[in-house]
Amino acid sequence: MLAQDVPLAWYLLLSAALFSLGIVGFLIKRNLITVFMSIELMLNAVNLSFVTFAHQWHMVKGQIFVFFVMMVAAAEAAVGLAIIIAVFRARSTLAVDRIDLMKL
Amino acid sequence: MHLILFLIFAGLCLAGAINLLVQTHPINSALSLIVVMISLAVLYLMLGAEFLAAAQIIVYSGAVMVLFVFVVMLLNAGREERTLGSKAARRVGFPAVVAVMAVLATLILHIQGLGMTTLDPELIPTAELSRVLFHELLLPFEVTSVLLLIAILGAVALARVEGSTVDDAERTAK
Amino acid sequence: MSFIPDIFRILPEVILSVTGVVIMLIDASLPVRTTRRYLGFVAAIGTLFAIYASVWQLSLPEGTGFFGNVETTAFTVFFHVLICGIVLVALLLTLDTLPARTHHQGEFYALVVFGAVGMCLLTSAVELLVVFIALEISSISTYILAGYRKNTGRGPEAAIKYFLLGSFATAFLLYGIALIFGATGTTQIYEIAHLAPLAQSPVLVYAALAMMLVGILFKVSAAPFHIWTPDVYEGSSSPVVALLSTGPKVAAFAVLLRLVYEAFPGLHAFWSPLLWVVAVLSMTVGNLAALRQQNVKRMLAYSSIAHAGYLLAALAGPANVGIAAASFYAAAYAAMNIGIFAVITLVSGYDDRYALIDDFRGLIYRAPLLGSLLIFFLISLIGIPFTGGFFGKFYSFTSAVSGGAIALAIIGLLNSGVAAAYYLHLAVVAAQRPAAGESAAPRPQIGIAVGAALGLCFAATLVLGIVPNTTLHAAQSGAHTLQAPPVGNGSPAIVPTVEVEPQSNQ
Amino acid sequence: MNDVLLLPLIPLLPFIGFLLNGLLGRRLPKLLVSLIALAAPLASFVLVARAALLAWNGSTPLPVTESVAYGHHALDWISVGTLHVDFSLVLDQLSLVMLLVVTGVGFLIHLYSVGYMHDDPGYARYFSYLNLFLFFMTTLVLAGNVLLMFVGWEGVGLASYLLIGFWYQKTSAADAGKKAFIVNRVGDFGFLIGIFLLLGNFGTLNFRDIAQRFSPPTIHLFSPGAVITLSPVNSVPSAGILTVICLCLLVGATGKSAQLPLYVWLPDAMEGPTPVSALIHAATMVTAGVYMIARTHVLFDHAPIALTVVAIVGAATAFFAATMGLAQNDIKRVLAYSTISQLGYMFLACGVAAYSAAIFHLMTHAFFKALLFLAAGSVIHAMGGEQDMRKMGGLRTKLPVTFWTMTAAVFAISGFFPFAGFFSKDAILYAAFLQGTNGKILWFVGLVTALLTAIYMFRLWYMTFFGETRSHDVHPHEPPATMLVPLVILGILSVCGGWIGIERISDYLAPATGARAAAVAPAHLELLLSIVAVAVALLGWFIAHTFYHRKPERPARLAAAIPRVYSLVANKYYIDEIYNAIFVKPLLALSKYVLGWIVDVGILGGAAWLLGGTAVFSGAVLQRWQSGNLRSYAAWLALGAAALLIFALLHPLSFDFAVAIHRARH
Amino acid sequence: MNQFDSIILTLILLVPLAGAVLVAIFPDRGKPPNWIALITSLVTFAFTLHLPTHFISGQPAFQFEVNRAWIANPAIFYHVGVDGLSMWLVVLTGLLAPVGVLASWNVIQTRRKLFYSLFLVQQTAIVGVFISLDLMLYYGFWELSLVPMAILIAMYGRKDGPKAALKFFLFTFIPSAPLLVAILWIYSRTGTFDFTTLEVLLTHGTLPAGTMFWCALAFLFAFAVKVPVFPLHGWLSDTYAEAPVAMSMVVAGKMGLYSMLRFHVGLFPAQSRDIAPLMIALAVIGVLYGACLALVQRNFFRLLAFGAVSHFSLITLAIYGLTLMGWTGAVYQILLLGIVEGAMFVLLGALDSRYGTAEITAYGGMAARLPRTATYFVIAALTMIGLPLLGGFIGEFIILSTTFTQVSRGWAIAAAVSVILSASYVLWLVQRLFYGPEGALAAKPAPDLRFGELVALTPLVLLMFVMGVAPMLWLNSIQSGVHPPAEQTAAVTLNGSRGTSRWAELEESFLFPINSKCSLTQILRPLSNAKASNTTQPTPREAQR
Repeated sequence: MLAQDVPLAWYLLLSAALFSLGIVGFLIKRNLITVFMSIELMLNAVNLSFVTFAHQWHMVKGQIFVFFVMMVAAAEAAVGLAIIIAVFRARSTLAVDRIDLMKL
Repeated sequence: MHLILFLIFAGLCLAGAINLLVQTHPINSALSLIVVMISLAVLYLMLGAEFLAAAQIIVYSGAVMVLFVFVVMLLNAGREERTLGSKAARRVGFPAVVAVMAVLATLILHIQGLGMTTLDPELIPTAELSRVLFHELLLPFEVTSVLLLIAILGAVALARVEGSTVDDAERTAK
Repeated sequence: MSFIPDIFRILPEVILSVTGVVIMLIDASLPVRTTRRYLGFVAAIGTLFAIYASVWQLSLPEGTGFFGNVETTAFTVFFHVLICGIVLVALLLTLDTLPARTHHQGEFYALVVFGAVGMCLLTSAVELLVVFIALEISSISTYILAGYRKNTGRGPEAAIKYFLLGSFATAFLLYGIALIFGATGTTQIYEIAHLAPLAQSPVLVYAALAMMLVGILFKVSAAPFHIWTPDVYEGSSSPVVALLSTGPKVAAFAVLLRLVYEAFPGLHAFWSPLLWVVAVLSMTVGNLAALRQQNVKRMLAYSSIAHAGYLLAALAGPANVGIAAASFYAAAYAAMNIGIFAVITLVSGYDDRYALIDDFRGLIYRAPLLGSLLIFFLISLIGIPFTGGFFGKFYSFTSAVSGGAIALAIIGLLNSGVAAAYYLHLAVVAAQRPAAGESAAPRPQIGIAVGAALGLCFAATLVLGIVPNTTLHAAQSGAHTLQAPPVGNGSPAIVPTVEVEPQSNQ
Repeated sequence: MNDVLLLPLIPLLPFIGFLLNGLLGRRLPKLLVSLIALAAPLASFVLVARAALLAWNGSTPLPVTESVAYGHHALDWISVGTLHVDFSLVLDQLSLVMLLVVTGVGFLIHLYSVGYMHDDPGYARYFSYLNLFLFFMTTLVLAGNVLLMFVGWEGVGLASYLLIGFWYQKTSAADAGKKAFIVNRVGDFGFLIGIFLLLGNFGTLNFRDIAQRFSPPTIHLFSPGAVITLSPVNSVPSAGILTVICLCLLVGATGKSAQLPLYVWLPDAMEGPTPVSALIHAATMVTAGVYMIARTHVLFDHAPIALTVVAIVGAATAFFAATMGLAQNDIKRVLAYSTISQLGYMFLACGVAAYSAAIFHLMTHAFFKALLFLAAGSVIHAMGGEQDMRKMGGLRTKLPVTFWTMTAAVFAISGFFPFAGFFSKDAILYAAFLQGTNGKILWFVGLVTALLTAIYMFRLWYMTFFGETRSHDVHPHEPPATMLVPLVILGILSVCGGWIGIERISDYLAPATGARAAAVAPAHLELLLSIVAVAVALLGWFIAHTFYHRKPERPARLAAAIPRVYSLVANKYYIDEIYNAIFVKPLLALSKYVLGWIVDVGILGGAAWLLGGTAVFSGAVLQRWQSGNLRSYAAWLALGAAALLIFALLHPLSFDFAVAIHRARH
Repeated sequence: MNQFDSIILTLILLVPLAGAVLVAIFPDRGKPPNWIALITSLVTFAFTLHLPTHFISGQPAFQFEVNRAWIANPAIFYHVGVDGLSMWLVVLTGLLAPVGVLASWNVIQTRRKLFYSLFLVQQTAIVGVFISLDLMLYYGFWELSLVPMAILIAMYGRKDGPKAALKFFLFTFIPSAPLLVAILWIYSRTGTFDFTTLEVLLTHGTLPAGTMFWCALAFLFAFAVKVPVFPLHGWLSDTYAEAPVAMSMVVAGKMGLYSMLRFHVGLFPAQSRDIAPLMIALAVIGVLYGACLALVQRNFFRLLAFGAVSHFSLITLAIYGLTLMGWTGAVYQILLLGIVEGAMFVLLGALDSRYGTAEITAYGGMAARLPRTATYFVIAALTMIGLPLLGGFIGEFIILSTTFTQVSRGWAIAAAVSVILSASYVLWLVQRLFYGPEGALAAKPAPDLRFGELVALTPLVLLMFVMGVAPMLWLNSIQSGVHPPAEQTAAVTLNGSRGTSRWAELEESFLFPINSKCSLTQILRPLSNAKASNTTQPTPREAQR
């Protein structure tokens, strides 16, 4: 009754939307951790398009790429959170807008 | 069927993402991010990447997000304070985002020869995946170990408490 | 052709990784209180071996390894040697300047070495996946190093800014890779080079390149993606800045060259005007913003932005000339920049107690040798003849002019005139007689290792300024190994520069 | 080949004297200094005399050209492209007469100076300067080309600068020296332009070659200097050009010979030692202008307009200077103005093409004016440096020798028969009279001037030597012999110096200055004119007698009667002030305020500052970019990315291509 | 050409460098640096004297030439050589070096080591500028010469030294950016930096005229700032006022003027012909402007600066008259000014170092206290105002007369006014310093010229005399040097003499008409035609006769 299949473009559009939302998150979130989360969101968006293209080309490489991105994301998460902790220790705040000791 | 699934989970993704933005408490944001990831996992499955779907659940939702939540708890980060702001972010950033989105959308709509997904996609067997991973892409795989090693090193070096913390008064004075 | 074990293709990286692991093991096995300073020597020795190995790689026939993931060519060797040299000098620099009480000294050296692995791999990777991972390695290690001064508020701030913005840019890079994968179905540079022109939807290719450029230009801190640079440089300790203002930058430039000249030569009409604008922006923004800086490190941060611009000017030229000029400039820039940061490290101390320009007043009276070196490196940064900086600029703008971008050359050189203002201001201040009542900063002590570092930088800058032949020749032979775009997009005036062998004139 | 006259030695000997005294003078004993100083001019005088004799007995026919030579070929001074100048020296009748005067009078004044400057600390310096002057003066006279003459020309200016400012601690003296040099420079500027014009039109600077241009080309022979004529004109340039050239030269002459309008430096020049005034500012240097005109008479002869101008300048100067001389009280200044006016006579003579008369007057004037200065010098010497005539008086008995010699000089300058001045002045007036109606006017002016001359000279005479002594604190006494001998000799010369007569002189000078226009006048006319002249002189004497001897109070009354006129005259018509207000002050103001402040600091400096300012300002603006806020940074990054993406999308190759394919598909 | 001839220039180039290194490695206490510097500079001077003694006069080609590959690519050669144009400038540089050392003998008390080593490096750079025949090599030395200068001004200058140093550096460094671009462009089109090759290529070459125009302009701009020509002189007075005298005597003038003659007029005959009217106008303006400002300066170094502007502008006028004689006079005048300015700076520096002020008003009546200083100064002053039999007259006369007879009477007359002005400011300076009643400073006891200063000054003063009496010693070889550019200028003129007509208008605009039956322009009309025909072909042949 209804078309069974979905154009891949929709997936891509979805990933683009998620990516943009990630950027927006970076722009509007006031907490270091949430800002970092929005970066993760962007990475996920990219992953989605990878998978989509992998499906499009019937190529494993795309999926493996996603796999690597996940690993990198994990590593980044570890380091990033460590840095955030260090910042919190030094400045005892997580507010992005307060992290502006250095300017001009 | 497929279409419905897609719509549901795409909607979940977007909803989660938007929720991530509007929530002021980090915990809520984190949870909504988890929602996004899980629904992404479903979408992966629909695109015939079952291994990735699993990995997504395990690595992301399982490990990374837990880490996030853990840190949030550790630093018991409260609600965001909306006092200070950045004009540039609003005046420059949002137009930029809109532009990026618009450009991406247009070019996606102009991609030639994008196929369709069918409900019964020929799944790429994980064996095949692992063959490529450990044969052609062996080097990246090995190199990743260095990456993880660095991550560990850095995490240790940065997160561990150090001795005296000099107050920034006279630093900032300079 | 005889079979070559793939391991040889990544020998320097292997050596460096092993060194890093060894350092970690020793570090772990050493008792808590003992100094970790000697690990630095271990690291330095490892780097030396890496340099040797990469030079040795010249004896290998050029080609790829690991199923077309990495390659060894004159190009990669050039950058390997350059990066390892940078790391070596940076290590020597840290050996004396890193305070003994620094925690995690062992990890520090390990991180530097692992970072070196990333950078080296970055230059030799011909598979975007490897590029991505290598980029992450070098970035993450530098993120951490930037935040290493945890006790000050600025270290972590620099780290977090660098980290978040860096990941942000990386996301763009990644998206770009995704798009190119979508356009061509591959992420291997050579395949991209072949398939990109045949892509069904070229718009995808263009967008992909644009996205990737965002990531790369961020790493080379070119305007308008430079904005993180001053804060990070100010926040991190000077020896680290010496490293991260040169190492990752150079590696990123190598990637940039690879991308534009090897992967997307067909898009010359797209990226060359793009990079033209970026170059002009970087020079102008960097130099003008540096004019009013009081903090020396911030000033040099801006100046490094400007130098990125000078380097990008080289890409306005035809392929061979451009690549050679860019490579040479990278070398010259690295030499003088590390040198000057070494001086600054000694003068302003690990924790930047004396980082303001006024703190340099009368330096040449306080420490004649150091002062003279400072002035020398500044002169080289200005681009006065018979220093590396001059020939760097000279080749870069020669390439631009022979590419027909005369306006770019003029803008660039006028910029170097503006730059002269602040460089010279610092030099003049250093040459001034210190005011009577003023309590000048303490007299800096030059240790052996730092002395060696300074000596190396000085020698390198001078040699590049007086007998640039060998380096230039290396850069040119490297340039040949990158696939050049079909002739005709440059101006017909490529006549003189490249094809001449150094012996041809004697 | 006739025997060598050793012309180069004539200048060189004084130069050697200059070097010796200048370098070693401070260490040498005074006697030796005097010997060197005297030997130099004496030796060159002897050489000149010898040359004169050789020329007289015809063993060496004039003109003789000798050049500073190395081996056998003359040394070039400058030889660039088309410009060739050598050191050739020419001795002809004109230069011979001039040399006799210069070296002769020069020697006497040296002699006089030995006594006059005896106690001065700068004794050696003084004599070295004096010798230097002689060197340049003789060079000027002997020069065979214009440029070499210019050398002497500037050189004597230098010497006079040094000697006027000899007592440099006196600000007035230093100022006077500077003024003299700069005013002369104004003249030299004209001279220089004249030289350029000569070079451009004749292609050579040799007097002889220039002269040959005007003579028929049959006897046309090239001198080494003139092989190449750069300018295409091989004929005589047009009268217009000649006029311009002559006017330029005239500017130079007025500067050096203190004629209107450039005479202002000469009165101030009296700040120098009196013998200097006598030698440089009366006898020799100031006559250089006359000499130059006579030397280049060929040009003037072909430029009647210029000649007229010369005559007018001369007459005007003579008259004005004389009037100014009337009201001066400084004895030397009176003499200075009389010098100017006498020089005016000479110019007048040149202006009526009576060059020989001019030279004749030059000679006699050299005698009596030098004498007047020296006598005045001995008076001043006697009065202990007092120069104001109102404080003198009754010196007749105390300084007999001075008095009598002075008397001779006064009579000579006033033109009494048979004193020297009579003949020369008479010749000039006569020559002027013959020049048609204009000439009559000139003659009348000259006559009036003669009257005035007589008046102020006798005024000086009376005020100085007659009446009762007005200052009793000083005890005047005759100067030493070294000063008296020159007085006497010059006295004799100024009595009988004129007896040679104009005819002989002009006949002798004819080859050098051109034959004088034969006087087509009845014989009695000349006699008549001379009687008139003498009568005028007598009238002048009478007036002076009545005013300054019989009724000394009358001048004051007269002055009170016509205060305006008197103050005008007494203040020299305010010429100095006017020049100051017209030239000096505006120039300085312009330089300081307009050029210095507005242009240099304001506009140019401002422009540079503006450039730098904009750079720094834009730098400040760009710094604001670094707000330090992470989110703003991200925003900028996003913007950059958006820009790149848009560029990628809008790039013609990408989008249109895509569209094209799209169409192809459907 | 024997062996020594082939290395002599290299020696002249390297000996000071070696001396610099030697100074640098010696300890910095006592006088050793002074002595090493003095000996080095004297040795160098001795070497430079080898040039004129072995110079083959009347031969237009370059001599003592060395041409070795230096950098493979771009093909930069170590190509050095001198002709009559540059030889004497090299000798002059050699002569001024010991003078500079002696002048700063007692003035520089601290950090002698750095001072003298930089001083010697500076000398190398200047010599390099004069002898380089490879554009890049030349540019290298040109830039290099800025640095020691700037540092020395900053470190050893008077109180505002740093500011002046910055100003000097920026003023002279920024214009060299277009210069480099122009050089690069030429290289990208011709593939060579070699002067002798480019001379031919650019003169008869087929490069696009438009770009050539811009290149020529870039060259000219850089040189004009360095001279400095009228509107660009902003840096000079500050530099003179602040710099140590040893630097001031070499900073301005000769490098820029030489470069103009060799690299602007020499490489771009057509373009320089086109721009000549403008340059002539600027030069004359500069002559008068500088003289006027010199009149009203209070600081004698600044006075000297504006005087220098005036004199250098006169030389510029001669250069852009584009006549052989003018160039000869120009080079001669460059030499002489080098000597005179040197002497002036030594003397004024001596005053400044003794009494600690450069304010003219503070002085007065010094002649009694310092007779030697006064004597030397007066001689130098008289040379400066161009008194005959002193060197200054020759150059001035040649320049002015050539300009008058062959280029433009109007501008020549205007320029000749400087004869009056220069006399005014120089003599006024002399008077205010040395004559009149003793000023406040005269009371302060100070020694007259020391032995070293006398040793430095006497040769200069003697040279002033010799150059005034026997100029042919120099002029012959100089004339043989100015030929090459002349030939090309002539060649270009034959193609189409653009310049002359402009000159005609120019002087029409300048010559003042006299309201009488004979207006001056009418009078001089025949002359102007004659002049036109002269300017168009100053061929070497005609000049050699």
